[in-house]
Parts: sequence; structure tokens; C-alpha cells
Amino acid sequence: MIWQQLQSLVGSYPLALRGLGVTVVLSLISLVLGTLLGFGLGILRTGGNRLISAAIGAWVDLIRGTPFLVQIFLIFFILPEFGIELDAFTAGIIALTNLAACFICEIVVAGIRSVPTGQVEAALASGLSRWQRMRQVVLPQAMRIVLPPLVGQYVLLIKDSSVVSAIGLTDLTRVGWLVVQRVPNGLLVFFLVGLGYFIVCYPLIMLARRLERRMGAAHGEVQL
Amino acid sequence: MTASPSKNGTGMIEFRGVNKWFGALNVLRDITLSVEPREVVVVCGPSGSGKSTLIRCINGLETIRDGDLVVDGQRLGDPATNMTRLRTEIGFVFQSFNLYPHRTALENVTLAPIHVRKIPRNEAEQAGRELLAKVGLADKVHAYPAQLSGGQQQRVAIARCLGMRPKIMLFDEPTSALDPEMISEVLDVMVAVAEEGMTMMVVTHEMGFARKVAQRVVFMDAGAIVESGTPEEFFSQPKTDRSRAFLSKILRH
Amino acid sequence: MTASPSKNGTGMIEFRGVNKWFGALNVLRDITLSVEPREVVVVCGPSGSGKSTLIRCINGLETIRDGDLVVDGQRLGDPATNMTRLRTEIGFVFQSFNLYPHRTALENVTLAPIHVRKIPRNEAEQAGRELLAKVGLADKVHAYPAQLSGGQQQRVAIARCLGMRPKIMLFDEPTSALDPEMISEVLDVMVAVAEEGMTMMVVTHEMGFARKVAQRVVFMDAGAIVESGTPEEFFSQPKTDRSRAFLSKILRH
Amino acid sequence: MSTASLVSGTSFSMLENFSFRTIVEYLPLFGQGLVTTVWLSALSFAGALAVGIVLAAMSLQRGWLFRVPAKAYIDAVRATPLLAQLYFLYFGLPHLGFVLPELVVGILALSLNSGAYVAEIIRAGILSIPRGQVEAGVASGMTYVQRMRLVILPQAFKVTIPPLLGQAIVLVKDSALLSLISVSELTRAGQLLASDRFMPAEGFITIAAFYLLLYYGLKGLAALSGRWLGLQPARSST
Amino acid sequence: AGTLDDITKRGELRVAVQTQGPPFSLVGAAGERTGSSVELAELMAKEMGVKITFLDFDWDGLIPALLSGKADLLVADMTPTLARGMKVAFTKPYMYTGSTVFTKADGKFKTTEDCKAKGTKIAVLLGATGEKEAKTAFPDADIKSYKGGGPLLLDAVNNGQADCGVNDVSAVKGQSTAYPAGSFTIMPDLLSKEPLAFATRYDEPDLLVWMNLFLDQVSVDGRLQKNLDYWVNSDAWKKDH
Ligand SMILES: Nc1ncnc2c1ncn2[C@@H]1O[C@H](COP(=O)(O)OP(=O)(O)OP(=O)(O)O)[C@@H](O)[C@H]1O
Ligand SMILES: Nc1ncnc2c1ncn2[C@@H]1O[C@H](COP(=O)(O)OP(=O)(O)OP(=O)(O)O)[C@@H](O)[C@H]1O
Ligand SMILES: [Mg+2]
Ligand SMILES: [Mg+2]
Repeated sequence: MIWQQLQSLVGSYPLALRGLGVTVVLSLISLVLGTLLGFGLGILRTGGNRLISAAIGAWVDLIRGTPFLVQIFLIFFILPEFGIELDAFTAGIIALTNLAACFICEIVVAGIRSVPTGQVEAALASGLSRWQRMRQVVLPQAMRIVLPPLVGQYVLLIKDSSVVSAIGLTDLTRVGWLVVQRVPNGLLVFFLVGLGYFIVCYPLIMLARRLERRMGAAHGEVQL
Repeated sequence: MTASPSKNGTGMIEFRGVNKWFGALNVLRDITLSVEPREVVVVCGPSGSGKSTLIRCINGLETIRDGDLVVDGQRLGDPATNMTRLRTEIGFVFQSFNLYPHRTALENVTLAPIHVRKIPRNEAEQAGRELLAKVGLADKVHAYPAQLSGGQQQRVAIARCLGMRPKIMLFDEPTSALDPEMISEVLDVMVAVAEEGMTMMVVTHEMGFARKVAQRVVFMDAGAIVESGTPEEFFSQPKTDRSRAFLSKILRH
Repeated sequence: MTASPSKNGTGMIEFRGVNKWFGALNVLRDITLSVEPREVVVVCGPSGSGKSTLIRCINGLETIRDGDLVVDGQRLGDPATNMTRLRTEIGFVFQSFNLYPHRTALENVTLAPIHVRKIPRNEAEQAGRELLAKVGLADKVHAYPAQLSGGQQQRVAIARCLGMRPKIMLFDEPTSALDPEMISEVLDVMVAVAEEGMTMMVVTHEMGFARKVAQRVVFMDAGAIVESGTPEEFFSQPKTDRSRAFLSKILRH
Repeated sequence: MSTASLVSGTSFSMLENFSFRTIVEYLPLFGQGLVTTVWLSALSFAGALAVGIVLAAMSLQRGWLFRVPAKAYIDAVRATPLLAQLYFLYFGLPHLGFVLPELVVGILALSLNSGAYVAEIIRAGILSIPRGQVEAGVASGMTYVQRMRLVILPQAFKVTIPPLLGQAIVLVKDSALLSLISVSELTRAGQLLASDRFMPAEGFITIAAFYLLLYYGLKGLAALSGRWLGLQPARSST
Repeated sequence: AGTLDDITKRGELRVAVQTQGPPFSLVGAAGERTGSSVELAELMAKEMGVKITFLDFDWDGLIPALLSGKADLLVADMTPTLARGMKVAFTKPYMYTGSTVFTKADGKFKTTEDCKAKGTKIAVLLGATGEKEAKTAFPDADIKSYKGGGPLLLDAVNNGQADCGVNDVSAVKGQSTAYPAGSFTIMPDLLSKEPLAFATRYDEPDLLVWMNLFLDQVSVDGRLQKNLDYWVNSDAWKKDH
């Protein structure tokens, strides 16, 4: 029985590869876009304009506070009622990018706020403009705080990308559901799905740990 | 009691009836003070008396509520005054150095000249090396702040200000975060800067420095200038009880 | 050159040929030093010379590699020595106070007596109030550290140590993070503690304090004890070039 | 001509026919789901805190005996989806001879999953406490446990509130996955509305509204607990 | 212009399906999409003379896909209830099926009566008609609604998380073939008789009329019967897919 199931599973490997491909490509594109957008939002959020800052805050709350499934449904199924017709892949990328940007915005804000005010004052005192202060002084220092959780967030987003199967994309999780119909051993099938995610995510987690250790060492880690 | 402003208002720094509040707290009370070009003024007084606030106002790190503050002929708070430009004329040395930790000593010194003054990189670096040599750090050009002692960091901070060729230098307790042995390294550099004719305001309790180079000592308490005079006058015959008590405490040990 | 240990080893603190390394760095070199009960020893020397490491070894915040260190008759590193118990006999006052920010002044003072010494809460609080009154903070009993000035915080830290009724008090630059005016508040409290007959080792550059209460001044450089003697000897006729240079720098201003 | 324009002109669009009346009709069901989601998440979060504290304590040990297994567990959980973990527990445990009720499996899965993240948060919180605080505790003769309990954890707790809040929100939303193994929580109520009545917009938007409610509730709670612990009033950033 | 014109102009029929397992809709051994409903839809497209595009959603996505106009019609083993009929237009039924009870072959639940005992754990699919019927047929039982498709019910019963399962008989028969023969006892009696139908929107009356015509035609010429015999009434499909 197990033997037969394994055979059947091996037969499904092209499907599995395609699913893994969709997961990786979708995540990659959204993470790159989401990072750019997230940094933009984070910088605006700390920029001192109350109105912009509050608007971004409200948007981030809305996205953090509602299920991703609903967000993706609204983009794919409800936007057409306003004349915006998107294919599933584009809708998935938009939804995931937006989600990523909101989480990354929070990380960036925390990073920027962690830079001592003295640094900003030193930059102010030497006449650097707003953008120069951000670019030359604040952001490079904020990166120490930002990088480890940023990479950690990537892992979460890659896993969240499985929700796109709701709008008809065949990602890795979806492949699991399809295969389990032929091979009625959910344990085995979803173990393999888990393994697929592990292969993608584990290197990122290692990277996050290494970054954390490097940045931590620079600040002198505490021993208990 | 206030320090006499120069009548015609030609001072490099001119406070005229300046007041500042933090919430309900009146941290600067009716400050009137004029600093002439090339003058060195030492500001002292108890903690919380408003010394830092006073000099932070000068380059606009704090804004004032009423009164006039004119620096290098330009009125602060005036829409016509370009603060970013004015700040390039004013160097500020912080108690905690505030060097950019992700940049080497040389990069700290050249960052503003390159990006603000738009000086070509190699020229700026040339000038930066000379400045670092001047403060005795020719061999630390490529060191990061974390690799420098406190005294060395503060000297880089001074070089960083000098790199912008400012007309005025402000110092906020530049030696109080330093180890005793390193204080003199920094004071020596400051004396050298003063002797080249820089206009300086220095918040410090290093009375030796005040005696050596200050033309005037200003004593503040509770946001007001309580006393002001030459170092000799101030140290030998403090006029108020408050300044006498203060001097007795800081000079005792 | 080393400080002479008491021959029969009755010292309260006995270093015998102690060495310590951080990686390849020999931060304590062959330290031999004996501190008698009720003796007050001031340790000074340039930054990085190993002063902090020396006194941190005494209550086991650092471990030593070879040599013997005997405190109150117990050998450190000996499995028979209960470090946690021994530490209750040793008070340690840090440069940066290290008060518990989530506890009031009184709670800071009573925390260890209640949990370590198992003294009933109301007794401990009674004693805590008396101690705070003794360091001049009767009115700050319920203040949180953030609501206190640096000098007040350091006095709470001293009261916190005294609350454990230690046999030995160690101070690591207790005044160097303070405003000039506040230094004397803390030094006055330390003088009072010394005069009650506490065994004390104090890392400080406050030479006034050393003159007033120290029986001995120990000068360290590069991990070794270079010179040791009474304050009068040390200040008037330093024996080595290194200590002469050091004294000239820190006494100049 | 695109179908979209054709549809928007008719009365069969999902928003135009949005039926609040049907939502009201299903409100009791949503209410039940909400209650289940709340207590389920609360229990799971308590479990996650317990798991997280143990794992954090293990991963802060110097010796490898506890540290390595803890880190391996944390990484494995973080690198794999909750779905796979849920499957593993629900269908894997019976093979080992445990048939547990769905609710128990669900709470277990959420606790074990979130526990890994909570462990990382707590570890970071503890490491953020200045070294001097630890030394002050050591110097006054406190034992490891006393230091942790009296000095480090109370301070670390403050630092960890915002990230813990974030994790709680993730957990609340993740609990929706339990409808897979027949636990009827908030999401399921919306799905029923969608499949009985074919009103997906009503179903899912109502779910979103309820989750948003929970989100703001948690946020308020975090702000309150911050104030209660004597923190600065929480910044609006979270 | 009606929907049929649009489809002709587009040259493409867009069909929303749920790949929830044999015999109606599945992914075959070679990764191809197939099944009873899928083949019927392909037949429709062939008759229309256009190509077919399948949009593959899970249960949550099916109705939104139809209502938002992403799909022209919806092909799934869906029971046309009156409540559902308020929102979408169903074709006439093309086959009748019913919910059945199944248990593990070597378990202690042998008959439908056994399952009526108090506290029996009964697995059903969330939102499916079987869920409603199980509630009336087994009032004392503990009904567990799973989400994720029929195979999950079989898995739950097989692993002991549930004592009995209730699902569409065709689905149960089709999906249990993935297990070794004789793993499950499928009760012969049906809890209900219910029709299956395709769905489209009410603003596509032309398409609805055409689909009904299509169903009449294929019933008359026997192509429907052939499809059902191959997929539903036997497991002849197993050797091909
Ligand atoms: N950002 C601020 N918000 C509120 N109050 C402030 C702020 N900055 C300073 N203050 C208050 O203003 C007063 C003057 O502060 P300032 O830093 O100018 O004193 P100082 O003389 O420099 O003291 P020190 O010697 O301690 O540096 C103090 O009472 C201080 O508490
Ligand atoms: N944890 C550590 N790891 C590595 N090296 C250390 C560590 N702590 C101290 N050192 C090094 O040991 C030497 C002695 O340090 P120590 O802090 O005892 O000096 P100090 O005399 O107290 O100096 P200061 O006056 O600056 O406090 C220094 O060179 C320092 O860099
Ligand atoms: Mg100040
Ligand atoms: Mg030291």
C-alpha cells in the first residue's frame, strides 16, 4: 500500500515542481516589491506629517487586522465591480505585496525609531537635508535593527502565499490538496509539502539568525 | 541680571529677550546675550538650568517661543532664513560625540562637506586628513568610532565640525563623558581652535579651560542668566549666593 | 612591583598571584594584594588598565584563571565556596547605578533583603526607610529611578548595598557618570560609610576622596599593580614615570 | 465586450445586492463562532506562552544539551506551514495511538506553533535587558531563578508586549485553519453563509469585520497592560 | 448581445471547477484535469465550437468566481437548493444521487442504525448537503464538519477521528477507490435523494437555455449515460487515470 502510494507520489513530481515554482516566483516578486513599498511607507510614516502618518497607520492596522483570504478575495472578486479586472497571478502579487509592505513598514518604523536622536541631531547640525539625513545617517544604522526581523518576515510571507490557491493558483499547498485525492495519505503528502516549504524557508531562517548574531555581537550580547 | 548685548546688534550671536517653554516649564527666561565675533564664552550652571537648551537654540535644534535670536545676521524663525544653510555655518559638538558609527573617522569628517558643500570627494578627503592630523589622529583615519577611545571620538567630532569651516562652534559639555586622562587631549584641541580666532560658546565645568581661553563666563540658573563676567571676576568674586554655592561644590574636589 | 600581602593571610580580601585573560589579553597580571578589615583602598590608573576587572573578580562577576583569591576566608573558585552566599557579604556599586527601573527606591533597597536574606517585608521596609534617610533621600522613598537625578540614583544604589549589611563594599567609578554638582552628594555618603569602619575598595579618580579616607592608593597600569602606598606618599612622590604622567594629567585641570 | 461591464449593469453583482438582513439572520452563528475563536485563541495563546517560556529558557542555556534541541524545534516550526503541522498532529498522532478530540488537537497545534515564535520574542526580550541589571542581581546574591523572576522577566515583559501582541493577532487569524479539522469557529460561520446562501461577500466581509474587532481589542489590551506595567503610554505605531 | 455571443466572440468558455476528487473532478495520474463534470464541460465547449478554460477554485472561491463574472458557468457536483437558487441559476438536474453513510470495514459500526447511537462521531463536509442530512438523520450524534474535500472524510474515518462519514454516494464510491479494496463499508441505503446540476448567473438567460438544451440532447443521444456509466456507476475510469 505504502509502496503503491510512493509510486503514485513520484508520478506527481512535475505537478509538485510546478507548485513549488509558483510559490517561489510569487513570493519572490511580492517580497521584492513589498520591501520597496514597505521602506517607502516606513519612511513616510516617520516623516513627521501627521496626516500621512495616521493614514498609513490606519491602513496597516486594517491589513494586519483582517484575514489575508478576505483581502485576496476583495482584490480578485470585488474589484471587477469597480471595473478593475485582474488575472489571478496579478491579484495574488498585489495582495501579497500589500501584505508584505504593511508588515515591513512596521519593522522599518521600529528600526528608524531605534536610531538615537543624537544621530539625527548631529546630521541636522551639519546641515544635511531631510533626504540626506535619512539616506546617509538614519537608514544605514536602522538596518542593523531592521534586517533580522525583515528576513524572518519573509519566511512568514512565503508561507502566507499559500492562500493564493483560493483564487485558483496552483501553488505548493494546492498541489498537496490535489495529490491527496489520489494518494489518501494526508500525513505523507503534507509532510512532503512541509518539506517543500522547509527547503525554501530554512536557508532564510539561518540567514536571519546569522544577521542577528552579527548585529548582536556588534552591540555586545548579554550573558545571563 | 543679564549679559549686556552689544548696542548696535553686530554680535555674531544675539539673544534678545528670548523665552522658551517645554510644556508648562519656562526653560529659558528672558535671555539677552550677545557674543562678538572671535569671542569665547563659557556657560556653566547647575544641571537642568537650561545650558544645553540655550546653545541648542542657536543652531535651531530647539525653537524659541518669543524674543529674537539673530545668528550671523540672520533671524531664526524668520521664513526668509534658510536654516539648513545657516547650520552649515555653525558647528556643534555633543557631549556624547554622536559620531556616525557606520562610517570611518575620515568618512565622518567628509560626509557633510561632500553632500552639503558639494566639495569633490578627493578634495574633501585631502582636507579631512589634514584636519584629523591637526587633532592628533593622523593614524586613525580609517578607524571606526567603536575602535576609538572616548577622547579620540570627541576629537573626530571636533574635526567633523571644523570640516565645514563654520563661523561659530558650539560645545555642549564636550568632556564630561570622558575618562579623566582623556579630558586634557580634547581640551588641548579646543584651546587650539579658540586661539585660531573661532567664535565659540562652550558649556563646560572645566574651569581650567575657562580661565585659559574664555573672554566671558556666563552662569545660568533656572533658565535665566544669573551672572556674567570675565573668568577672573567670576571665580574670585562671584556676585550671587547661587553662583558662590555652585562654585564651592564643583571646585571642592 | 606589588602590594605586600599580609603574611599570615588574615586579610579580608587576599589576591595571591592572580592572573586573568580575556582571550589572548592578559588583563590582570600576577596581582598580589591584601586588604585588611576596615581598610579603605582606592584604585586608580588609566582606562583599560584592569581596575574594573580587578574588583569585579572579588564578587565573582569575573572568574580568574590562576592564582588564589580569598574573600572573607573563602577561596573563590573552590567548589566548597557558595558564591551566592558570599556575594551577600559583598556590596557592589556600579558606575551606571544599575537600579531596577521597574521598582521604587524603597523596593530597590528591600528586594534582596526580602528574597535573599528572607527578612520579613515590614522589617525590611523599616530598615530600608532608615537607610534611604541616611543617604538623604527620606522624601524619595516611593520614587522610581527615572524620577531621580543621577546623584540621587547613585545614593539609592549605595543604600541598596548597605541594606544587605555587607562586610565589604566595592565601588566602580561611582561618581564618574554624575554631574559635577552631584558628585559631592555621593562622595559625602561614601565618606560616611567609610568612617563607620566598612572594608572598601573604590575605583575612582576623585583624589580628594582618596586623600580624605583612603589608607592606601593602588595604581594600576596594563593589568599590573605598578605602585601602592598611602595617599600622601602617592600624591607627593609618585615612584614611577607612569604614575607621575598619569597624575599630572588628571590633576592638571 | 467584457463580462465585467455587463455584470455591473445588472443586479447580480455581489456588492449591489449586499444583504445586511441575511447577515443579521446569521449573527447568532457568527456570535458563536466569535466566542469559540476567542476562547480557543486565548487558551492557545496561554499554551504558546508556556511553550515559549520553556523553549526560550532552553535556548538561552550555555550548554548544547537544551539549546540545540530547542533551536532545532523553533527553526523547524518556523520553516514549515501550520497546515502541515496540523496535519501531522491530527493524522499522525492516531498512528502513535492517541486519538484526541479536534479541539484539543487544534489548541495543541496552535500552542506548539505559536510557542516557537513566542520563544524567539521572549529570548530577544531577555537579551535586550542591559547587562548591568543582571550583574546588579548577581552582586546582591540572587540565585538564577530569583534574578529571572525579580529583575529580568518583569523588564523583559515590557519589551515583549508589542511583538507578543503581533503574535497574538497572527494566532487569532491562524485559528481559522482549524475549520479544516471540523472546529467550528468564526471563519466557518462566514463559510456557511457563503455555501448555504451563496452570499460570499456577506460572509467574508462579516468575518473580516469581526477579526478587525478582535484586532483592535487586542491592541487596546496591549496598550492597557503596557500602562498597567508602568510603561510610557504606548506609541501609536503598533 | 448575450453571453453566448460573448463566448463565441471570445472563442473561449470559462468554467469554474472545484477539484475535489473522483469521480466528478480530479487531477489524473499524468497531471491532467479530468472527471465526469469536467468531461461534460469539455463536451459543452466542443458543441459551442470554442475552446475551454478551467478556473480551479476551492469551495470558498467557486461562487465568487461565478458572481464576479470570472467564470461563465460553474461545473461541480452541486445540489441546487432553493436557497442557493436565489443567487444563481441552476440547470435542470443531470443526475440524481444521494448522501450515504460509510464506515470503516473492520469497525464496530456496521449499519446506518449503529450510527444513530448517542455520541457517534460523524464526519461530514462543511456546507455540503450531507451536513444538513446528517443532522436530521442522526440527531444524537456528534457531527463534525470538515473543510477541504471528500478524501479528508475518508481519511478521518480511516484514522478513527470519526466513526461514520456522510457524503454524496458517488463521491464516496469514487474516492474510496484510492484505498485498498474493502477498506470501507458503504451502506446501501441513501439518506436522501438529491439532484446535481450546473450553475450560471441569472443575467445569462441565453446560456442557461442553451445548457438545458445541451443536457436534453446528451440524455437523448446517450452521451450523458455513457459518461455516468464510465465515471459514476463503475470504477472503469480507474484504469485510465
Ligand atoms: N525635550 C524636553 N522636553 C521637556 N523638558 C525638557 C526637554 N529637554 C529639556 N527639558 C527640561 O528643560 C530644563 C533645561 O534642560 P537643559 O538640558 O537645557 O539643562 P542643562 O543645563 O543642559 O542641564 P545638564 O547640565 O543636566 O545638561 C530641564 O529641566 C529639563 O528637564
Ligand atoms: N568582556 C570582555 N571581553 C574582552 N575584553 C575585555 C572585557 N572586559 C574588559 N576587557 C578588556 O580588559 C581590559 C581591562 O578592562 P577594565 O574594564 O578592567 O579596565 P578599567 O581599568 O576598568 O578601564 P576604565 O577606566 O575604562 O573603566 C581592557 O583592555 C578591556 O578592553
Ligand atoms: Mg545639558
Ligand atoms: Mg572600569
